[in-house]
Amino acid sequence: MDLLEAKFKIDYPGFNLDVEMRIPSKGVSVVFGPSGSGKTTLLRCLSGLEKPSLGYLKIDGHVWQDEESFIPVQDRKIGLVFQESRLFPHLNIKKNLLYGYQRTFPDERKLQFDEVAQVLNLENLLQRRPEKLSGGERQRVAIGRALLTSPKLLLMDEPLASLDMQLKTEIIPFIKKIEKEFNTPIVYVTHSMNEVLQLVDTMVILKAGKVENIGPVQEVFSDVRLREAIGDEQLGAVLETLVTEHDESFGLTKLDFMGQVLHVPRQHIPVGHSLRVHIHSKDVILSTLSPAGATSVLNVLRAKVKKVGELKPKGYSVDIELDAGRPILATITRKSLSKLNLQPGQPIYAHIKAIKMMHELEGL
Amino acid sequence: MDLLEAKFKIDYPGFNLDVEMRIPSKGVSVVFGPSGSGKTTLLRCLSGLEKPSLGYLKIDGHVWQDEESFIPVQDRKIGLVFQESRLFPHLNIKKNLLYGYQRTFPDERKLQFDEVAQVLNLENLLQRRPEKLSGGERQRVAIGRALLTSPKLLLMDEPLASLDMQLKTEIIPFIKKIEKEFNTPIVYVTHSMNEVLQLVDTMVILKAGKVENIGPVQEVFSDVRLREAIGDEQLGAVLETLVTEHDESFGLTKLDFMGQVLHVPRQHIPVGHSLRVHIHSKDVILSTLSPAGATSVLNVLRAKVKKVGELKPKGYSVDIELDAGRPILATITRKSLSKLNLQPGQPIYAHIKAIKMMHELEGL
Amino acid sequence: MDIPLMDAEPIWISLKLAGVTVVILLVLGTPIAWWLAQTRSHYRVVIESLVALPLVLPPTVLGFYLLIILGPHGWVGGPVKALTGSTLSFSFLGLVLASTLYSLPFVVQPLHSAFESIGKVPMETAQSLGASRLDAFFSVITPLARRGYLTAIVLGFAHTLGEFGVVLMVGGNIPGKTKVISIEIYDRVEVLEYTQAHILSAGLLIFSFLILVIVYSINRKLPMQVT
Amino acid sequence: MDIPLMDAEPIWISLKLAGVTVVILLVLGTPIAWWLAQTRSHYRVVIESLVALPLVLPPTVLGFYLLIILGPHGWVGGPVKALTGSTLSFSFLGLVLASTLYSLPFVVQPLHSAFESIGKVPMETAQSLGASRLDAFFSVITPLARRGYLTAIVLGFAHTLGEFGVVLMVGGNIPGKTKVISIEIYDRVEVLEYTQAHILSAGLLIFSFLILVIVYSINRKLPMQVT
Amino acid sequence: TPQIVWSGEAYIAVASNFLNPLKEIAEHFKQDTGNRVVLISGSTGKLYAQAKHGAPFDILLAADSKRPVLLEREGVGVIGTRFTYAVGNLVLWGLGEVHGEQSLAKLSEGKLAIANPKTAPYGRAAQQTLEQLGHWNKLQPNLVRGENIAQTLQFVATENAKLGFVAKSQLTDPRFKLKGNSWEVPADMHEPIFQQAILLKPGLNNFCAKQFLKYMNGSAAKNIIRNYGYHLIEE
Ligand SMILES: Nc1ncnc2c1ncn2[C@@H]1O[C@H](COP(=O)(O)OP(=O)(O)OP(=O)(O)O)[C@@H](O)[C@H]1O
Ligand SMILES: Nc1ncnc2c1ncn2[C@@H]1O[C@H](COP(=O)(O)OP(=O)(O)OP(=O)(O)O)[C@@H](O)[C@H]1O
Ligand SMILES: [Mg+2]
Ligand SMILES: [Mg+2]
Repeated sequence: MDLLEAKFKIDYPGFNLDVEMRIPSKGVSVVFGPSGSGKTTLLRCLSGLEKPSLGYLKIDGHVWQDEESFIPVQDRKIGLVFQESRLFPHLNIKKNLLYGYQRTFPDERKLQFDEVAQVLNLENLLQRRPEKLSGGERQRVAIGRALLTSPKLLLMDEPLASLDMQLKTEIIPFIKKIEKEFNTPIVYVTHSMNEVLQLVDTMVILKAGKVENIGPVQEVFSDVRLREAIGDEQLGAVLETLVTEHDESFGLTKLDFMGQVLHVPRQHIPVGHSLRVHIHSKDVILSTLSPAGATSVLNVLRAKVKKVGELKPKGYSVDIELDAGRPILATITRKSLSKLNLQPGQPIYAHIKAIKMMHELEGL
Repeated sequence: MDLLEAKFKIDYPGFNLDVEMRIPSKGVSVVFGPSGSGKTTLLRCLSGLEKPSLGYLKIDGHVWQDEESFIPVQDRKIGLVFQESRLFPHLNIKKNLLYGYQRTFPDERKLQFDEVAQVLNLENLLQRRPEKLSGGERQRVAIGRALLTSPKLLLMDEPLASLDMQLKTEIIPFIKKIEKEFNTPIVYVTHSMNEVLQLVDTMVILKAGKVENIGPVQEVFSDVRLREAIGDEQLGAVLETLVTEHDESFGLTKLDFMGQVLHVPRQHIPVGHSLRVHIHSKDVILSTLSPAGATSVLNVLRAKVKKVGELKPKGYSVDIELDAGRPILATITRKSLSKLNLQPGQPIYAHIKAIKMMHELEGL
Repeated sequence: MDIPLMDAEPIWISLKLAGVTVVILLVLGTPIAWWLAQTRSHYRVVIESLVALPLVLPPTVLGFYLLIILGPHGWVGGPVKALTGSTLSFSFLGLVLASTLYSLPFVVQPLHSAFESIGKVPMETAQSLGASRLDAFFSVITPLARRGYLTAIVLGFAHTLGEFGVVLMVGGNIPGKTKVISIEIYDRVEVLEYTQAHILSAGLLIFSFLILVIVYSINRKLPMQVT
Repeated sequence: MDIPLMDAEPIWISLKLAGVTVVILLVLGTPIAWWLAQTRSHYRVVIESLVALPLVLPPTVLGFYLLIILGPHGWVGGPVKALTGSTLSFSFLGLVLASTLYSLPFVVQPLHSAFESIGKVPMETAQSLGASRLDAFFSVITPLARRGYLTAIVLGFAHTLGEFGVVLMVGGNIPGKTKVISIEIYDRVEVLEYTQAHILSAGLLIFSFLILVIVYSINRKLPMQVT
Repeated sequence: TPQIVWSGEAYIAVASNFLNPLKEIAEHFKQDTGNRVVLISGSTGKLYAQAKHGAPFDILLAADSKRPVLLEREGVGVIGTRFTYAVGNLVLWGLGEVHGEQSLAKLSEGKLAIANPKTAPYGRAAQQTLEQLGHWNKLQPNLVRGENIAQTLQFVATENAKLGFVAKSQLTDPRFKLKGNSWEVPADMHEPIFQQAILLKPGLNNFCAKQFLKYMNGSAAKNIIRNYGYHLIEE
């Protein structure tokens, strides 16, 4: 039942959206894809702002839209953060924030004004007009305005694009909290790998108006076919781990990944919390030998070879798909490949040279 | 003479800009700072769109603005990319792009339409109206439109904020090329560390309307005082290196950093080109011993201790400023500190656990 | 020089007429203008053109046709008379009808262009925040169209105040009932009572000027407009 | 029924008058409206109010005052006569002047609100791309204010076409010179030549309707408006 | 509504040129009878159209005879109540010197204002006079037409026209002693300008209206009418 099923077909001159997708109607789903691939259009379809020639939308068993029926935007109880902030120029910030709030039944209001204003750092701006705000301030007001409608479905189109790191690290946990506490599914458009890794459960990858791939974030990041869509740099693995111990003397934190141990620089996360780590495929070195003491600083995972990628005529490297309980992608040189003589099913040690990004998944 | 000197004072209710700065009038200067710190306002002052109560601007010895004189916007020959795309709704994309181009004397035109349209991937959109573009497409048109004026000074306000990685990696080299080939100084606002590292020569750090720091990117990133402004994660070092060798068998590229050697995963950059690498302070481990064979996979730099940071009562870590020809910041645990007994001037080995980001500085 | 001992009735009737007409025009013009700004129907152009047509005829001639239509045997006046026993022509109600028709373009046109320049974004945004279209119209579109409303009210009011061709014809210039200030001034000029005409004109101008200054000053205080 | 053998002159004069007036009004109204939309001067409110005032007076009365001003001893007519030897009253030029004054609000008001709703962003953007303010005005502001210009032209043209109070007074109804179609129709009604009046009115209405339909259709073809 | 008109009050529609004398008459009428009349002025054409379309007028005092005749014929006017209450006198008037017919002959570039011959009786009379004198064609370029006799006068009063054919009643209006000089056009130069009155249907049962019509024929009224420069039919 916890399912969002959608099917939309739109024909613009020069662009066709033709999307069919089934994603969990919980957690954060990110819509990812190059500029002009139809992300905004898809969000508009989901919101009901766009009435496609062919459209179907069913959430948790309730049909929002099919050939016969169409729940209009204002009755969908969605929260929509547009790519541009779209504040109402005639209302001050406070009234902008309250616009949707006042149109929500009091017993459906889950968030309170003060909390939202505080988290988004808008408290000093409440009496100002939108025209007197900076770009990032406007964007935050737009986020707050949508959140204050206490939506059943939150659609966000690059909401944090023009915010600084500091604000992002304050707002992202808040969004995660909303998702968790109020069970609000979020469909989120972003180009930022950072945000993807911090927020996302499911990835929907769009390309030229079509769905290229849908899947849990852990699978998508080790899918060679998505090299282009996700970006060469980013592929590798996203691993969900558990903080098991802090080693103060070495300044290290020990993580448990499906029974195996990973070391990362000391994280300020309590033991027992989970941490999502991102490994780039180029930072994975393969070896048929178990790690010797000398290299113990490096992280090593036992895995199995799943598939050996094709050698490109001119390429220096080749992709190896591994299975370490979760999929991992390794990119090694031709030379290493010929030395190792890899076969599917063969056990192997994956030396992780560097863990690129780490993101806490559960609250402080 | 290659100097941009500016002094602006603006009083808004609730916000005061009070900036005085002298930066090189060549290369890329990034204006960095939290949302609402006055970046856009500063750019508007530089462009002449804002006429501050107190303003002074001198570029390469020419006064653009002081108490008596004021060169109006349209005569400053600037290229301005606004935070919002601000396309002209009544003109199609081609005419938008050509608006400034046609108002530039033919012999001052340095860029040609076709090249710009191609790099920005706008070729298929030329006949469309702005309203029918996606957010990222609009932003690209805005960039192109500003570039096509062949400006003497390019001011860009988060120009790549809503673009995907792929496009960014195509557009950034183009911007660099314009800066280099045509000697066009660029003042660039961004929140993206990525863009900073790829583009920037000089950093101007704003905070609440005042300049917190100005300096070459290599120095700024190792300045502990900027921890908050730049972001905890980012501090460490930015090193300019030279590609000296590719080691195909190990899939490594050798870099020369002021006579010392660094190894990074194989880069597709010709030997002789320079590469900027970014090291996070937490990835630097200090040791009084020279590297043993066992740890040869790690990069080690000889350095001197410059200053030992203060211990915070509850902190696990302490900042050590090093001098390896260029400043490097290391963050180590209290335990390590007490073991090492560091003194200013003392020689030390900095083990670089991971090089976070690498960016080519000179063309392919 | 003898100061004319005017009774205030024509002034009062004028103001009442202009006021009532503007209110009706706003109520009527708003949906028409909104429909014109929204629709993609092919009739749009036709309605748009029809709205402007009353302007083209000389007021007296328009009044003449209205007289026929509103009179006891007219399309409109006939049925009304049959139902209510009273005719529309030569009544205040008739004046209101006539002024409404004649001033319609002054209200519909500015509103139409205001609505059009607002575009569809604010409506979309309001709806996405849970506002019904009607709610959004009053909470977002109307305030954004403020300048258009101002133009509509000023043109509509001033024009109704100044108009007399239609009013004279349909209303019949009946003192205390349909004799408005513009006719009063006209009459004074007609019977060569220039002094009185000057005084009345000056009074009307000064009074209108003051009202306009107040209206525009208030408008100026309320800020708006954004990037 | 005898078809009136009309000479086409009054129609032609009307069209010429309306056309010339509208052109002058656009030329004159554009800077006024732009100034009103831009200035922060305290006089703004005063000018804004003054512009609307001609509407308030009954046309014939306005015409009467214009007759005084434009006459051989008037503020305007006097100097003109001294310079050129001819008076403004009873001339086509006089008609144009009078119509211009009377229709000024219909042009200034829509333009003013169009300019105001455009805001300062497009001008800033154009300037940042190297356009002078004048260049930017014509290449960016004017096209963006298209809808306002359309309203201004339609209201200004139609009103000048239909107006006859002022025109009659200032023009003196001279056939071939200042006799316009609206007076012609009015006269027919006055002398009970209803059939001819009907035909003329119908002709004027149909003609205007067609023009309007064409104008609006063209306008519709040109897209605009953006987020 | 028309029915509400109570006894002791009547609505009288009057051609603008006769409004001032009628005001005076009404004043006397009120003093003599205690009854009140409400005056509604306008151009004869307009008043005719309104009367025909249900205006609550009890009496029409037209500026010509054509419209009353029509109303009578169309059943809006009460048959047998029509009579000529005044005969208009045409004068040539100017602020400068006026030497009768010669002034017309000498008028070179100045304007000559007349009322619109098509719509106004005084205009037609002016045209007939000019034709009689043989100036009609010659003076075409000099002619400007007022919509009615009042506008014609305004053209001259504001010095936009040098001369104008106006009604004698306008010049002799005791309240506005207008400056300038005039030449009374001999009555044989044009058809007489009969201004006729008629009782209208709404006034059929209005005692006051009938009483007023009678009063118009009385000597008090006639004196006033004469004072304004009109002739009366008996003379
Ligand atoms: N017209 C104005 N009146 C009052 N305050 C203003 C006005 N314009 C901007 N501000 C304020 O000035 C501050 C700086 O604005 P600015 O747009 O320069 O910020 P910024 O650094 O560009 O931020 P961002 O990264 O969010 O775009 C903000 O706090 C903003 O609210
Ligand atoms: N009204 C329209 N008519 C024609 N084409 C349109 C229209 N609206 C959008 N498009 C095109 O549809 C494509 C998808 O647009 P969309 O806004 O969904 O892209 P996006 O994935 O959100 O891109 P971005 O990351 O740049 O915001 C774009 O190529 C755009 O040019
Ligand atoms: Mg988009
Ligand atoms: Mg900004």
